Amino acid sequence: MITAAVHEREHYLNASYGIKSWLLTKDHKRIALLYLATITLFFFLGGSFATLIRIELLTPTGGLVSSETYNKLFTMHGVAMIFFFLIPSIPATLGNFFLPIMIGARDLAFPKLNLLSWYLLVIGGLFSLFAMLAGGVDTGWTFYTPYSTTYSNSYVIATALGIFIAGFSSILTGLNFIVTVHRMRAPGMTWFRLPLFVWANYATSLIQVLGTPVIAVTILLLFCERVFHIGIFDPALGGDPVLFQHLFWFYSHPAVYIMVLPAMGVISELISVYSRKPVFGYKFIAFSSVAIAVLGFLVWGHHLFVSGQSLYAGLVFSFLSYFVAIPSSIKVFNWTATLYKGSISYATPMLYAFGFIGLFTIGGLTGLFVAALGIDVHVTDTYFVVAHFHYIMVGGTIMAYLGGMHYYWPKMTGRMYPEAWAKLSALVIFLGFNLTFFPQFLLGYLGMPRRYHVYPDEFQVLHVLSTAGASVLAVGYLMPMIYFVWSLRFGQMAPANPWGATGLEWKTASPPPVHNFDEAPIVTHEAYDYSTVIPEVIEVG
Amino acid sequence: MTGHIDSIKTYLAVLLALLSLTGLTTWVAYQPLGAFSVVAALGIATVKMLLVSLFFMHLRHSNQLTKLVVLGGLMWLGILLVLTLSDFATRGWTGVPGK
Amino acid sequence: MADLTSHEAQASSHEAHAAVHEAHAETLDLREQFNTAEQQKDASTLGMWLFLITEIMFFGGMFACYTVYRRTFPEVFAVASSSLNAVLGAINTGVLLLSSFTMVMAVRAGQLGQRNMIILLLILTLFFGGVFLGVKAIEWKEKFDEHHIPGQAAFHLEGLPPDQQGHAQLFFSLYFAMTGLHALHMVIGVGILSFLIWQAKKGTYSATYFTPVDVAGLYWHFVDVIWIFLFPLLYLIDRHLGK
Amino acid sequence: MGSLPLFPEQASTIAPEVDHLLYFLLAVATFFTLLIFGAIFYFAVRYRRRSENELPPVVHGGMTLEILWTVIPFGLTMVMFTWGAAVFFDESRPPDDAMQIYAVGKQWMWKLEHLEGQREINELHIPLGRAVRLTMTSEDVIHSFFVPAFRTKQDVVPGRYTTTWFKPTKPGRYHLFCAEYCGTKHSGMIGWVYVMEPQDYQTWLSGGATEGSLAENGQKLFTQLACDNCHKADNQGRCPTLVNVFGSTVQLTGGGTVKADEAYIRESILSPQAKIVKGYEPVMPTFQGLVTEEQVLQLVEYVRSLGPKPAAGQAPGSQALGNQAPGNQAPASKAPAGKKSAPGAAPAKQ
Repeated sequence: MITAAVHEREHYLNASYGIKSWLLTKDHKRIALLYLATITLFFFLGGSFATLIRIELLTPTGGLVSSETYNKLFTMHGVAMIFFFLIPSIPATLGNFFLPIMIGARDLAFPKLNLLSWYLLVIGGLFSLFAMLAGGVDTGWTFYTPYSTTYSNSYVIATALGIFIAGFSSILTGLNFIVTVHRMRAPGMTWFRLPLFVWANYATSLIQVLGTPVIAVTILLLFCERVFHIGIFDPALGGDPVLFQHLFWFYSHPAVYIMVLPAMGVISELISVYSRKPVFGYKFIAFSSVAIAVLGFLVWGHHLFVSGQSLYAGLVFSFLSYFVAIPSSIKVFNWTATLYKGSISYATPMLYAFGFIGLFTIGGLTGLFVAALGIDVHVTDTYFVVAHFHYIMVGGTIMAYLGGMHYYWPKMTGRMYPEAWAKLSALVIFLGFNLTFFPQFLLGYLGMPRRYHVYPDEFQVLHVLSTAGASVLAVGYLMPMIYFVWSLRFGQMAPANPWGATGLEWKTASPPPVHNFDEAPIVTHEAYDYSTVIPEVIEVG
Repeated sequence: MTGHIDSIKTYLAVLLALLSLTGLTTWVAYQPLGAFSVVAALGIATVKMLLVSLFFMHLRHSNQLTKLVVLGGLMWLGILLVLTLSDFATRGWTGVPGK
Repeated sequence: MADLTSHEAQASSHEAHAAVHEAHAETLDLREQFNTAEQQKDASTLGMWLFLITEIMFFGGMFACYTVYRRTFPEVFAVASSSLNAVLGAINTGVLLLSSFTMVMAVRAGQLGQRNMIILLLILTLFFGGVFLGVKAIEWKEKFDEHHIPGQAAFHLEGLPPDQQGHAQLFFSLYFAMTGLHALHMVIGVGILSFLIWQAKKGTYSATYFTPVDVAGLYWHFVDVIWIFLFPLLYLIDRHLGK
Repeated sequence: MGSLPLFPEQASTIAPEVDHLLYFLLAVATFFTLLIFGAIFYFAVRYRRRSENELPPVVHGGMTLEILWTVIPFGLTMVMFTWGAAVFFDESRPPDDAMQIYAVGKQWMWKLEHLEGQREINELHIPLGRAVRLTMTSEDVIHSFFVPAFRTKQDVVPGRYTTTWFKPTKPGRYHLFCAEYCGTKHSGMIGWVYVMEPQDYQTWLSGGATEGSLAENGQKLFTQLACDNCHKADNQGRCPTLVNVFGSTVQLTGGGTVKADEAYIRESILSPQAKIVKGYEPVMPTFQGLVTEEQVLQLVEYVRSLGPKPAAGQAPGSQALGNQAPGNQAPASKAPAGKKSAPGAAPAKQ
């Protein structure tokens, strides 16, 4: 992979070679790269489904694919993107790689479990892939009963099983992180010296551990109902399909925070490094991560305002939903305030961070719309919701993920990426994203329902705009893929600390040695104390 | 934890208590207590759970963090049950079917 | 939080990694990512407790279904519950409690470094676990014979009119899902116990290292706790209405 | 391609309420978006890095600021919650004088039934200015009844009834969508709602050939299924009389009570043993599998027609309606006024 100069220093990439050294590795850094390869595959798989969806929607009459195929496309887009890309994205790659290094540990607390988690994701992914290749699944990623249990004639069982297995990957990763943060911190690394990325991943892990088992058992019940017709959610036996929705969203709403909290952690790092200032309101950002994780569990019923849920439950869930808006807004304000009087660099990761704040702000503010009962009745299950959650999950999570990938690429691979191309890609993605999804807000308020294969003519112009944006976006996503691979061979060698950053991960070499540090670190400073770092950077040049 | 080694007597006493409570809960179920029957059943089960976790699982001697983890888990179970019931228990209050 | 911080800072504020690590490099039991045996044990214990929390939520999903449906169909649940064999259920509860007792005694033997006692008590635990599963199998067999299997056309529960057979199926769906998953956990537990016995025979465990026994004990007791709730919730609903 | 609408039509009393809330939210959202974007842009330019080794001053977080940007957004969100909840209450509670229509969703069509006996598929004709209350159920999977121009949406769930209502304020033809994914031809489960001038609606009503009103059909079915053998009008049967039951509070064996609404009548037909009326034996057989959802609705409507005569509008039969509709038109057509429109537009006349 990396040019093997004969007298190169030993690091985690060249310490051993061969397929076996990767597939049986217990090194969290190598496992992170295994995850990276896996989720990249699923990202492009999900992305190609999205491309087909957008091309199909160019015309209102549904000429490209049949309605069955279309339904399978959006289902598999959702399944691939949510369960096999977004949920593992930042925690399992950047988190896996950097969380132990950031706290000064040699590895996670349970390295074998970590490897097992990856295998579980792969096995789950294979089940889902099998379902996709064998004929697909058409229930929507939400698997609402009784359609999924009784009426769908597609590969529901294989897909459900895949998600069930992948769920354990998520649970075990979360468990591993929590124990690691509690038990493996280096001397002097107190809770309030932890980088905010660690706080964010810690909060994420809480959700993974507390939420994921519920979706697991729900999917298991769905599985039993489909196979044995035992009817836990079957209205014919007196069961209640809305109960399924409760259990499903008990996990799936917090799952949104599994996707976006680590993204927020990345942004906290980026904003600080590239304005060379400690994060404004460190404790507020740290605690708001935990607050989001906790409050995120109290709001799931806002997906059910028109489902037949009682009116009073709707009131409770709407009320609680607004509480989760507060910690999110605290974060945005604190990031913005961090820029004040900073020394702001326009490096690529910072451009992604700006993009994140902008898009997350729009996504978050439109969240206030859909949490308002009166408006949600109109916009739920329309493109308004589709646009809203893509602003959070794509505009938020993927922007941060790419920002983080650029930021950490030199550390992970020892190579710099080409700066000009990277800046261009950030710009293309930002513009493409907005062109794709902003028209969908308008479509949604106009009443365009989601998951529609054919649609009334008057929606076409906005759909065409959205598709145009999607093609720009696709180019934007392919660019980093290409130049990252290119940089592995041709990129400049990266110094240990190319950005003048403060974390322990920048005190060790690029790429890090097998046990992360040549010398065990002892922490003596707060996070983000740039006065200790900047002179060194200047020497490095 | 290694430091605390409970006596066999303690464990035996706990076992006896657990077995008697099992008998009690079975007996109570046949008594005409009406709605109180569920309360009794769950109350006894909770006491048994406490006995098992405090003694057999050494929660008595565990550190604060472990206790916090257990409390947190139970709290989350509570969230799941209570908020789910907030729907099912208030259905029909408006007198409009489905609201 | 402040409380935790001080406690854990202490847990990790041992001497610098490398030195300590080298000192322990000879000890087989200490994995390379840890500095001290205490840190390793703490991590394992915390990991197991966290895992048990996920198990609470896992069963919690089914408890939520149970709560909702019992609220909706209280009479049907009472009738269906009365069709279960409460005596066998109570006996099984006792068996499981006994197994918990032998398990905790095994852990105690570990604390005291009594290697042979560990093996003996683990085998006893395994035995009681097997008895529990056997009794469970007998109960399930009865259900098959009585046509109390949900999802089958032949399903019929005596004492209920036709329009409530569906609701009764809901009860039995939950019964099989809950006891089935509980039994699956027992089976996994039996596997773990067998592994521990094998390891104990090899002499792996001593007074300084018996974490696997300890942690497996937590798991076993937890499975016991689940059953402590399943027993009254499934077997003992409004028995007084029955006869 | 052609037209490019950017805002949906407002064609019900609720629509302007929802839109006003939207304007408020848009104003707040725009303000904060501009604030954040502006601040980022300004800071990014003003404090751009001028030399590689510059070290900016440390700015410590300020408690005042933190409190400020916690409390202000919180206050705003509480306004949003309260306002949203108020609109939701209006969306959820049909006025008493609403005209009853039944809807059944199935893969992949909407079946709508008027009290007068007209049955429509994927089309709904309604008069201008009358509140319409839809009682809905599904024969298979979950669907959702969505009319964007009315800003109403309600899932239609198998095995139970859900309700939605709207009061059209503008004649025209509006999209009816299924908004909950329901399978292969989900996007084909669409139709039109025609809002007609009351006279035109009367003409339409009398135009279609019907086989009697919904209640009459229910009565026929009631006889066919031999329900009348036991449920006798004079309360002499083995089962309780159904006269004046609808809307009343029923005493149950075992002490409880239940309000006799559509859901209760439906349950009593399909699962008669679930709630036994006090003083009666559980002798009624279930009709599960013997009657379709549509037939259940006919029976429900028949029982409703036996109930106490409602103040206005709910009286079955087109005569009553014919007398009323013109009278109602005047106040209703200029009634986008909002929340209290329901009682205001309901001059209780017979």
